[in-house]
Amino acid sequence: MMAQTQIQTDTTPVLEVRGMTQQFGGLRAVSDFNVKLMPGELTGLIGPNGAGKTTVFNLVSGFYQPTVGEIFINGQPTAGLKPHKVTSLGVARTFQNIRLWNDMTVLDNIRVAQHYWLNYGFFSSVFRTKQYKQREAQISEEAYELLEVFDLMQFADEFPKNLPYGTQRKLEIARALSTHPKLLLLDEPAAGLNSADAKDLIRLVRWIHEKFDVTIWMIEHHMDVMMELCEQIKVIDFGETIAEGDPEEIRNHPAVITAYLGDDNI
Amino acid sequence: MRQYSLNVLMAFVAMLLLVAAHFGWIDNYIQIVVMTIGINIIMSTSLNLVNGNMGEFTCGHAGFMCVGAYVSSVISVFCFGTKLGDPMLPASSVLLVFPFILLIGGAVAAVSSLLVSIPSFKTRDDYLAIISIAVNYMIISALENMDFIGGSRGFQGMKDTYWAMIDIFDGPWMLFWVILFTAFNVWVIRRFISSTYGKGVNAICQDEVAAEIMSVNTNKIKIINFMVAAGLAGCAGGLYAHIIGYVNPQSFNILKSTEAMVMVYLGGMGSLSGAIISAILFTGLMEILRSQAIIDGLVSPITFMFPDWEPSAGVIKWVMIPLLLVIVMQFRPEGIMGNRELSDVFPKLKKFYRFK
Amino acid sequence: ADTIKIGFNIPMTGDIPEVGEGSKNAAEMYLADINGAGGVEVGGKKYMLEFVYMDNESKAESAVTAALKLIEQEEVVAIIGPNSSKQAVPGGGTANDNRVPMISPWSTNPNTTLDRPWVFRAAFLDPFQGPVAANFAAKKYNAKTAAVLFDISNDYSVGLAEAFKAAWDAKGLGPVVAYESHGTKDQDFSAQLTTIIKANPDFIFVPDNYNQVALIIPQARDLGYKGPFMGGDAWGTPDLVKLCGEECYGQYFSTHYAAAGATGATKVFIDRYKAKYGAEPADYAALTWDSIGLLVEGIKNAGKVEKNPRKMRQAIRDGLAAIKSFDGITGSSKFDEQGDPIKCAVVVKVANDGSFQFEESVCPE
Amino acid sequence: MDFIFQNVLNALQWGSFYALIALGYTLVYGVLRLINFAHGDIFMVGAYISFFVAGFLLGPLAGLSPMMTFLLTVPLTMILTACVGVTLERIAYRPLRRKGAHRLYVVITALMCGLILEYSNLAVLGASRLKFPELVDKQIWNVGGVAITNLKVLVIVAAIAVFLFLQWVVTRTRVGMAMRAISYDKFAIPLMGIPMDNIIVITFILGSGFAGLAGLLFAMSYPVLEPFMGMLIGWKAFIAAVVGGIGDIKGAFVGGFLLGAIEVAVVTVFPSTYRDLFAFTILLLILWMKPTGLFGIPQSTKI
Amino acid sequence: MLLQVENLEVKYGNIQALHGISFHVNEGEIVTLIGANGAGKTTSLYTITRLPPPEAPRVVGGDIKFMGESILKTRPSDVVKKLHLALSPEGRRIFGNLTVMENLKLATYAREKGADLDSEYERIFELFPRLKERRNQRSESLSGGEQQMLAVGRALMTGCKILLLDEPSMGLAPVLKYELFRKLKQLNEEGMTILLVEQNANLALHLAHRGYVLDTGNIVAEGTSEELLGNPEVKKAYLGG
Ligand SMILES: Nc1ncnc2c1ncn2[C@@H]1O[C@H](COP(=O)(O)OP(=O)(O)OP(=O)(O)O)[C@@H](O)[C@H]1O
Ligand SMILES: Nc1ncnc2c1ncn2[C@@H]1O[C@H](COP(=O)(O)OP(=O)(O)OP(=O)(O)O)[C@@H](O)[C@H]1O
Ligand SMILES: CC(C)C[C@H](N)C(=O)O
Ligand SMILES: [Mg+2]
Ligand SMILES: [Mg+2]
Repeated sequence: MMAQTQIQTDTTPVLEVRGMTQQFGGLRAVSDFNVKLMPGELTGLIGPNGAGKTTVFNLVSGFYQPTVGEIFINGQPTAGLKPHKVTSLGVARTFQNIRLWNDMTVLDNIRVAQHYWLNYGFFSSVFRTKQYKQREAQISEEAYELLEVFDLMQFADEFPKNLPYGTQRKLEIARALSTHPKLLLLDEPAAGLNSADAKDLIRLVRWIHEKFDVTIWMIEHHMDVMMELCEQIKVIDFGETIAEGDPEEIRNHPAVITAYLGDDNI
Repeated sequence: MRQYSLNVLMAFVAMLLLVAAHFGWIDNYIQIVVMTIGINIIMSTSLNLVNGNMGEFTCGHAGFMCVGAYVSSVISVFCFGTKLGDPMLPASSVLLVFPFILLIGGAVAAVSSLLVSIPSFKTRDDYLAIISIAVNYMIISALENMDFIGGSRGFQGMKDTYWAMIDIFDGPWMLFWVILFTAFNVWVIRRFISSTYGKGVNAICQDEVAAEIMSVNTNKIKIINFMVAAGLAGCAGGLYAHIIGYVNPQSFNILKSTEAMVMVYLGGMGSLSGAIISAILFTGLMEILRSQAIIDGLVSPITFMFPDWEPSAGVIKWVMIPLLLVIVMQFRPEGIMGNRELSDVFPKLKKFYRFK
Repeated sequence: ADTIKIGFNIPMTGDIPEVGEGSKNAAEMYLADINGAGGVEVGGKKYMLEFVYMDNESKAESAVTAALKLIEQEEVVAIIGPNSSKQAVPGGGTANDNRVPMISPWSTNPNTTLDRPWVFRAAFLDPFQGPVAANFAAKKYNAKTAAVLFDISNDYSVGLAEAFKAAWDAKGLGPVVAYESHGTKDQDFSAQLTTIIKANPDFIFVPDNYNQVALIIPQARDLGYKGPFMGGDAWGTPDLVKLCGEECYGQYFSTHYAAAGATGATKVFIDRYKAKYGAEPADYAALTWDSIGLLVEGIKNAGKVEKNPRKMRQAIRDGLAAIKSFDGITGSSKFDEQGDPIKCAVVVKVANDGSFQFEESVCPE
Repeated sequence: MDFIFQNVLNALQWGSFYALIALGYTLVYGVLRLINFAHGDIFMVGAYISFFVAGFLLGPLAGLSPMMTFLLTVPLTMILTACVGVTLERIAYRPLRRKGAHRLYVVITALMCGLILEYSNLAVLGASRLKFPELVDKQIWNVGGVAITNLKVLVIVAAIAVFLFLQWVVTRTRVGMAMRAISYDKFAIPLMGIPMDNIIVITFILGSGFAGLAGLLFAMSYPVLEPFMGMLIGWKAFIAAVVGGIGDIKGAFVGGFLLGAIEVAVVTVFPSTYRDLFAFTILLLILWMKPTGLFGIPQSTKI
Repeated sequence: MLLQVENLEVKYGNIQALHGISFHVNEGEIVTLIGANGAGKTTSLYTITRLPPPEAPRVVGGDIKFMGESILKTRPSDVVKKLHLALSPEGRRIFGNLTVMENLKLATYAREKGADLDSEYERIFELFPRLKERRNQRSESLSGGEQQMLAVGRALMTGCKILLLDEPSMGLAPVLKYELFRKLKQLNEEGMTILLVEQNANLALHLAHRGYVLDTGNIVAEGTSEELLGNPEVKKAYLGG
């Protein structure tokens, strides 16, 4: 079954970031960033363009190594780990602009994302050892299960590039989940969706959050989505945290209004 | 059982070839053509792993073939030849030893592929292309400086191994080995890329960042993939060396690599059956256009206008073939098969074979 | 009538196409003659000859594949060529491996025939040619020091360079001050020449193909070298002068025969060749002629013509091995136990009208 | 000492040819991200064109003096060779581009076109080599033991001039900016009101034209022409371009001279056979340390 | 009528993307196209700007008229140069290997010399101050939103009279989104004609004078913004209300 079975002692945070700073040449994209996510939280990260949100995600998912500071996934430090290692520690993410494997079937997209627990190598793949057969069976089983619950079954043999935009977003999330994450990072999942699709997305994310009991951290510029979904929202600007709190507080936080929300009469 | 019918059919054809060759129903020339096809199949399908499935652009495949050719030649001369001192093994053991000689050649070639795969962690497409070309040159030039195996003047004497086989049983041995290894090669590749493990290669091709972040150990997969490709090419080299009975570093220069590349892209990037088909077509074409008669026929309108112009087939061939390829590309800019397999084009085929 | 099929493994393209052309011309002439006369008489019966020409692109590897094609595909009973040792050494190996008699007209490198019962040749050997060049240069330029520039990927060039060096050292006049090499496809030799010129030798020995000579000599002059050069038999083509021009005038090289001032059969051949192709036959043409002569002799010795090519090849080989001496248009030669001819060499000068002038003839004592 | 200088001069001359060809490679690459493998052979064609042009001008019909011939041959060769390059672009590359073929298919097409050029030349003109006539009567100056010919000076100056010109075009002019933009994303080019095909044609004119110049100079320095003269030097020049950082004019220039220098240096110290081995090993190490070449900007994958 | 699309049909390969749609834009108007994903909005814009294949689709029927003349034969570069019609494409498509400043400079390629560019750069920078900070950064390393700003800025720099915007607010922070829309309104008042494709139908309709609703390659509703905002189906399907 998908749902993580082992119980998480609520004392160890799923993600802990201490004093993280990222420098790009002269530019400090993230500075002294701290966060602590407990199991089961659904938190938001917002901020003006170029505030450093995506960079934070890149750092957490191991794509960049922080210039300063340290990151812990379930208490384990990720310093010096390559992204695929970080992923197998239980971090999965989607991308600001969709990055699916467009010439592989939907099914394969899901299957390949389970590399982290492959326990066979080249030779057993050629000689089709018992080990190989077992693991492939498990992988297929899980993959189909995922497609089932995301009702993507009918697309199993389609190519992602031929799917509607909304469905692609959905598939990307499904792929992320097939790595058994404890922490799921969503980078602007609603970008390019119209209001109707956005509504579906909200439902989807909620549902995932319950069904897979996974900690979710998302970036989004659709305020209505954020306000509806997140229990906690963190606001950063120029890489620094300027506010933190539940949607209500954020909505009325003066700094956030000036820096981010703005006024909507045009 | 129907699902095996294709495999059985192939096995049958192979047997038929061997028997026919043995009783001289097909002459040596046909045999050589068949063997060349086999070798080219290995070359194109193995290069296809890297240039097709992984989407890299390496242009030095012949380098690995070269390594394989030399290593296996030297070993086989040591074991059964007289050129480098007396034979170390009794000629009777040749049939057991020979496949291992080829495999060792492949293994060394595989190791040498690290020269390309390790830089490929940091670089992609055209920079990697250069690295591979450079490696190709390095290998050639390294061998040209090894005087004990003839240096740039080539190395010879593997025929002894062949004669040793003949002395045991007078049959079309090289043809047998080629068929065996070609089948082995296809089998390995097919199984590798159809496994979830191997599909990591495609993932890298289509979006390396996504692959890495979706838990694919890209570096490892790259190394493995390069090694498999190079290893198979090495085996091909070994076979080639023992068929011709002479190896020269220059036989494995960029032009040879180019041939392999052409076959891959003609067949369609990432299509195994495409690579096989194009290898057969390409080799066939090369042989057909070798005949002076056909060439003369083709250029007759020109020679009619310029009677004193008598082109030799060997030259015109190399105008015709590229020209043909350029035209083919104009009409099928994604190669013969695109990135699909034969079984995608004719779904019925699926019923007749399985590679599980 | 049934025919005897003979293969020619010659360079029609690549570095030395003239050589292929010359050989082919000579062969065509011979073919016309002998078939005109109703063919070769073997064991009281006349057989037509059939020649198959295969281009080896002046490359070693192509020489091997060409030989294989002649053997497997054309099923010839004997092969003539390759000319250059660069192709003849590997080509000979293939012929020997596949048990087909082969005669190389122009190859002078010992390895071509060494331990190869199936391979023969019409030309003298470099261990002989080397000293010839050395002695001549020493005498002519009264040189004390020499330099060598050779093509490392050409058996001929390497072999002759070694033979020359050995001979020069043996003379004890002085050292070989520079011994530089280059690759076949090289176009720029300035680095090597700079080293050579620095060593400032009395002359430079260049056992290279004519097309490279045409680049080397002018470049040496550009770098300020004023001294003389000495060459090997690979210089001996009309193209040398065409490509090199004045820069090559006045230089000497050792070779197999000199068209100028020839007599007897040689003269007849030269005149007929000139008449037919409008150019003087270079030595490879003459040598090809002789090679065919040798082969025909061998066939005659065989005494009968077998249907089965394998048997026929065996017969011809034995027939060739049986030849003890031969009078050709490049002079008469005896054959040693290796089956290599022992014959005279000549030294010629590139005269200021571009023709090759007979300078002297050197015979093995 | 003069020994060193002599070899430096040799390296400069030999490097100039690599540089000249590499510049053409890099220019086309810099725009289309197309490795124009036919470039080495366009260089060869250039040499042959110059041979025939010069032959004609010297010949009875025109009967000009060698010097006049030279002055006329330079522009004529460059124009005619440019035409060859543009023709290739029009009949072989552009249709593929229009069909949205994978760029590697264009690369393969380029390779094939190269072969066609080589072998059709061989088929038409035959195998025997051509001797390029002497245009500028050679002068050999001896400066402190270093032999310099006017030709060598000419070659080196030409290489530098071409470099400066192209550098100016690509970095200072709007056409150059458009070129760089095309290399990144063809899609949005028309949206800026830029006629893409014109820019591409200009690129090929420049690239092939200078290949022609290189061919002429090469034929003058190494006056023995053969159909495959462009192959090896072409591949090597390409490698040089990449080591410099392909697509970057400066890189191609430096890379070319670097390769020339390495080759000459190796040959002066070791047996000539080590040339390629050392040269390529060094280049490999450079690419190992700077994966995008000496001047190439590391491509930062933004996600 | 400035721009007029008459029952336009286009195909990608053999997939028909537009099934004969018709709409028009008058001088000085803001017109918006709204619709679900895959409705054909982007396709319409590509077709109008005559982009070359392979990205852009093939016209198989209908016509596009500019000032009454068909522009189906016009070269893509002339769409900008002669018709002064600029597109800020979906997904930004900026030139990542050029700096921000170079991107803007390049946009002036087709403009006749002598135009006072510096003041125009300033206008862009005051609309998007962030671009000014980043003017010499390689634009591929810009953040998503920054790239979007650059794309719009670039379209403005072409100095065109008609502006086609494909989802300009995609990935923009709210504050900037509103800022941008105010700016568009202002530009329009200065005489700029705007054809706007927008996912946020609500916002779009509040800005635009008229609108068209696309669905799978057909126009299913059209009218003034007020009408559309009032239309119950539209409300339900696209305004998420
Ligand atoms: N690889 C890089 N090199 C240089 N600068 C970078 C790089 N990646 C990001 N930046 C800069 O860092 C800042 C933060 O970028 P980031 O993508 O995190 O912004 P963001 O919060 O995701 O904005 P948006 O909401 O628009 O996506 C931006 O100003 C960007 O220009
Ligand atoms: N390059 C292409 N090849 C094939 N089909 C395409 C291509 N681009 C778009 N399509 C198809 O054309 C139809 C219209 O696509 P288009 O991008 O115009 O919709 P859209 O309204 O812009 O959607 P979105 O709101 O997601 O941008 C869709 O069905 C899409 O699948
Ligand atoms: C073709 C020439 C180089 C012939 C020379 N005598 C050789 O043995 O190679
Ligand atoms: Mg972002
Ligand atoms: Mg769109």
